Amino acid sequence: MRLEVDIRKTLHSGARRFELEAAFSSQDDLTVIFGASGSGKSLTVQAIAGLVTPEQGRIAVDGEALFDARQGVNLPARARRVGYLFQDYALFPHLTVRENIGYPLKKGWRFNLLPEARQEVTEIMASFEITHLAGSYPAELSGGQKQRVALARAMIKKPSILLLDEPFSALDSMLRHRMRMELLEIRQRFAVPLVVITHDPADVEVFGDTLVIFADGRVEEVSSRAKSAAPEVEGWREKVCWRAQWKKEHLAAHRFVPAAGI
Amino acid sequence: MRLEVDIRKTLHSGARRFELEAAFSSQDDLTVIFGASGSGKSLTVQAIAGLVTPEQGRIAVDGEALFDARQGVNLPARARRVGYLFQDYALFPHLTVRENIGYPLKKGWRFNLLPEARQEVTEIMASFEITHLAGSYPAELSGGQKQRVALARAMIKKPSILLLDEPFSALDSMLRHRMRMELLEIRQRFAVPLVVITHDPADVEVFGDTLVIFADGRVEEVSSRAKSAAPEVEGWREKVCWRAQWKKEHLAAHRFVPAAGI
Amino acid sequence: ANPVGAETELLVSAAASLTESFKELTKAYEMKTPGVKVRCNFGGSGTLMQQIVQGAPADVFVSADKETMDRAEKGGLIVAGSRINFVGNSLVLITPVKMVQVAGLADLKSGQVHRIAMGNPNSVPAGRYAKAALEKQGLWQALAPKCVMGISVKQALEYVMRGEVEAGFVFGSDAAAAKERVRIAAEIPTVTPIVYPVAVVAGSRLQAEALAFVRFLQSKEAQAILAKYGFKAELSSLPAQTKLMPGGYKRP
Amino acid sequence: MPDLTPLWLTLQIASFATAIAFVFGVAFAWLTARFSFWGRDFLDAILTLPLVMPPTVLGYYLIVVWGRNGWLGSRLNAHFGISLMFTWQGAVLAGTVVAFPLLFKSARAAFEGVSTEYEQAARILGDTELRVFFRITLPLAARGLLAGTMLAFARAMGDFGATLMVAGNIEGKTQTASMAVFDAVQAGDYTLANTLVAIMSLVCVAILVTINKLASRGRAGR
Amino acid sequence: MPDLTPLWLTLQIASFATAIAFVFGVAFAWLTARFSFWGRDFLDAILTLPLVMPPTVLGYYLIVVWGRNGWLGSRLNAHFGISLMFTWQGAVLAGTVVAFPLLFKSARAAFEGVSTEYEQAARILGDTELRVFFRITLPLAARGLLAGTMLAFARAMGDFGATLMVAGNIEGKTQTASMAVFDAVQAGDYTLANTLVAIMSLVCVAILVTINKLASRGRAGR
Ligand SMILES: Nc1ncnc2c1ncn2[C@@H]1O[C@H](COP(=O)(O)OP(=O)(O)OP(=O)(O)O)[C@@H](O)[C@H]1O
Ligand SMILES: Nc1ncnc2c1ncn2[C@@H]1O[C@H](COP(=O)(O)OP(=O)(O)OP(=O)(O)O)[C@@H](O)[C@H]1O
Ligand SMILES: [Mg+2]
Ligand SMILES: [Mg+2]
Repeated sequence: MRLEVDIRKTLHSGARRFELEAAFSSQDDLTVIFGASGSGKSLTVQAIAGLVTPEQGRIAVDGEALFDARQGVNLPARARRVGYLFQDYALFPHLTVRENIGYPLKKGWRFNLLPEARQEVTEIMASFEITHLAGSYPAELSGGQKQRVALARAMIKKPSILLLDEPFSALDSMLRHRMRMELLEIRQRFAVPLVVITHDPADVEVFGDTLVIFADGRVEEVSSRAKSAAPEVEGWREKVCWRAQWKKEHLAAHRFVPAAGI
Repeated sequence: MRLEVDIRKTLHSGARRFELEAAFSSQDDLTVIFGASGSGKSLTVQAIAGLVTPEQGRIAVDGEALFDARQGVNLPARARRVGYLFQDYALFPHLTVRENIGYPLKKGWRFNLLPEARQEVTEIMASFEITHLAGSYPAELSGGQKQRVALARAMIKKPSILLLDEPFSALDSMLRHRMRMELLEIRQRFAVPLVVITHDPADVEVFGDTLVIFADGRVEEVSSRAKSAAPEVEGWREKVCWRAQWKKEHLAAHRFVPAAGI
Repeated sequence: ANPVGAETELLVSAAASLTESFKELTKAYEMKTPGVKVRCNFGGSGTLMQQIVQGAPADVFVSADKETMDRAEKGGLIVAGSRINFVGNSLVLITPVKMVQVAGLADLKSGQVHRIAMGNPNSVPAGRYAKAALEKQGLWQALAPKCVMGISVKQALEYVMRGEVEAGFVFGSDAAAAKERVRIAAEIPTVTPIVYPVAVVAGSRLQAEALAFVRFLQSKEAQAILAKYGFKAELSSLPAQTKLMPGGYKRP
Repeated sequence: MPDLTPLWLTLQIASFATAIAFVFGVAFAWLTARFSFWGRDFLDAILTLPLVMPPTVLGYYLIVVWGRNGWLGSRLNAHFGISLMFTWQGAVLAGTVVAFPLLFKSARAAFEGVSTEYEQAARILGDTELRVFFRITLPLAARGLLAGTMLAFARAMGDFGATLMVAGNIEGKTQTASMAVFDAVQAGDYTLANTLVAIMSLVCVAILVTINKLASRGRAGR
Repeated sequence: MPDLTPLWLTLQIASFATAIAFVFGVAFAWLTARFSFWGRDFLDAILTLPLVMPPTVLGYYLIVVWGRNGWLGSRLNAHFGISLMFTWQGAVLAGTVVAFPLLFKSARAAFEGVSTEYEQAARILGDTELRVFFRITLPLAARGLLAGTMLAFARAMGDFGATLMVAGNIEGKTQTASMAVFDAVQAGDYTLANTLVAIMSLVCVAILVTINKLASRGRAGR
């Protein structure tokens, strides 16, 4: 997959202004977006999903534009065939867990799911360990349970690209590990490229073939596993200290080497 | 502080039933609750805060009962003087960040905050790095920003006990670290005991003078830093494998030694 | 003109004050003329007239006052020559049973009378007659501030019955219907006689049947029934010849 | 036991009127709630106006427009040979107009209360706008819609002035319960009036309670 | 230019009536929305009943209760020497009764739409129930309350039957705009009727639009 993002958007809230100016591209099927709180990660991914319309720029997957301000292209969200895990889940409160997960599989106006769709729902519930929750409503779930239901719902339709906003933040480490493996397997089975926003170094480890680092509404840098041969740029660590510190602890010993930045 | 919890509650949701049977006590000012997703951590803390009424049992802080089914004691939430960070923040959507944080400080029916309260709000916003968000509404915040605002709101009134449900899950590691330090400092300055629910080993490290481990609605075990002299119980690791695994990675080398369980 | 067995349905739009008497009248008429069913549409005269203007499928129009019928005639809504006055009424001053101090119009100026109920002169015939009568006696200016204007004459009656006002103007027929609960203080002479005109509606397809009903209203039997309900005899005769030109109403 | 035909008729008329008002009310509510356009507040106020008019006056304007010689009514009559005057369809029309603002306003508030996030989620999951509306917006607004529908039904049932003007007060044909009560009060027959009012209230309470019960069963678990 | 006293009077009466209906409607709505008790649905339906009654009939019952010789009215008269009949206070009473169900139902739906989580949060932050209500529940239900208030205001303005019955139709004292319009229509003075209706509609639209504007400014940012 080739994901190209180059967008600008300004948000106003009272006197405050947030300017998003995100430009990066990724050749890999596993992309991790990483960065400080409030740096524009969720916004960028929402723009890819079609929930937020940028003012300028272009978003393309495999060369096909989902959004292009100059050419006037702006595919509606339903036509983009992306899966998206909302940071706050957005489970439908009036539907049970089973209905929530089966939602994208409902064809036409029929009331019930087709048997094969039912089967799929049952399977994904089993692999996410939420089978026993099938009949519960979102308000009756714990934080981690909600997150798993949302994850299942985002993935069940085999989207052409899967965008996950902090997919494991509410899970315990054991479950986190298992879900990661589950996700990787699904990714491989259906060849779905993943874009994961995370604060967890272990996610970077697993999903970060390409690592995009955000700061203050801009892409500070893009590193790629493939570029590991490139020389390390000095002085960079001090510049973005929080990231440096984190890197020191978790990444330095690994394969990541920062690219020249953007 | 001495926190005693011994409660029972059954929740129904369709055909599913969840039985909470939590009993533990903690002598320390730092208590960490830890356990699998859906094991009843949030419910227990909600019971301490007075949001959920158990069917049986007793909750006491420093020997004073907040809830006692047998004696018919059930203090209303506002009388318990606890601070509580909701797992999903529960920021008031009609108030700005400043108004949300200042909310608990509003006395009587006056419209504006007293100058000293204003000052407090300003200070806590600064230390949580959300000063620039003062005029924004919750819907205009990122996930991590919401979490910090909720944290500030829970802490500003110097409660007699502070209950935090995954307080740093939406924060990046740098900020997480800084908030932890901030919290510890506040705790020491005002001598507020903390009860923290977390999935993050680092939190256990910092806050876990007493570690309470939940599984399936029950307290599986309580370990205390003070008991570190006690001999390690064999066979226990295999029994609760996920915890074992996690422990192996993060705790074994440290001061924790499992107590005999409850 | 009708096939045997099929019922002809005649629709009579009648002023609300005729409600009880017409329920009995139509029953009597149906007994007399098999094959004809009479349905009544009761409402204020003004309402009925507006409905007819907008093409309501009424066959007979019975108004409670001359003015409304005049307007209908001017607008060509009724069959010329089918109009008669079939009954009359009296205007009475009534008071609650215990209120014996009021015996005539002159007493209304007394301080004991705070409120006087009547129909709204702008839209209710009984109110119009009362206002004219008071004007003629030179009392209107003095009494107007005390007047409570009802949406219908029945409302004025209601106020008196419940003792909310000290006096009221209603028709004799209204007072007769409530004779246990109100006291008739005086009959008031009106400037113009109170008459109920009736006519066949121009748009009706059943003009012959409608005219037959109008004729029935003149009959002894009908007059007896009306008298029973407190109406006053006041009959004008139908022209010998009435030219009927049935209109194009289709029955709903 | 008084004649119950008027009551039965009232229920039919009110049901039809509520159903029609529901469709239009919901449609306009959705438009004004989800789209921001010039003159939106103005449109909102205009659509509330039928409530401000005294029903009789409303009825007068209704027959001016829909009467056989009316602006639209004359065309209806010329092309299809039908007239709404003095028919129960006319009563339904009057009831609809009278009930509309209640449904519209309640529905608009209900739609505005539905978080757009859920609709966004449904779009991403592949729903067209129509499906989003029927599968997400409508069910999530159910509570407010229900309240509006109950108000509208009650109002349509109780309407008197507008219905009388359009449909007439013809016993056994267009006389609704309200008119029967009104007639009884006018005739000074208070026993009959009280009985009718009691029956009408009972039936109405029974219906409202039933709707409430059914609806809250459908909402179980939330 | 027709006499505008009735319009002015109508606005005053409708404002008072809406204010009173607001207080009671919100109180009952809160009770039924937040507490579950035996007969709640029944109470809900009963409180909706004034809407089902034809206004004139409602007016009749109001007189029976509040009239000078009425059940409550006689006591009022005996103890305080006041009577509501034929006063503008009486008109306010009628308007209140007529507007109440609209406010009650809308407010109940609005309160039920407010997530209890926010109320819980406020309680933990130290609020008494009263403060929770005024600082959290009420503002979060604002949209539905606003819709209900606008409906109630419009209804109180347009009421005719009930008001007329209680307040009489005393020119310059209790004659409201609705009555003036009704008179004009009944008298066949359509020019006057149209003028009055146009003025009334304009004023009403202006008020509704203004309320909407003010309210949405207060809601900015949400
Ligand atoms: N509707 C809005 N109006 C104004 N500003 C907004 C709005 N929504 C988001 N923002 C601002 O945009 C910035 C980026 O938000 P975003 O949600 O993308 O952050 P993020 O990188 O996902 O952070 P986090 O890790 O905390 O979730 C934040 O500073 C936020 O306050
Ligand atoms: N209203 C409810 N009705 C029925 N079951 C409920 C309800 N609320 C919570 N539960 C169940 O109670 C259990 C415990 O929930 P709780 O929120 O305490 O979990 P938790 O330990 O906090 O998990 P997490 O780490 O995922 O937040 C879960 O299995 C949940 O499904
Ligand atoms: Mg985010
Ligand atoms: Mg939890």
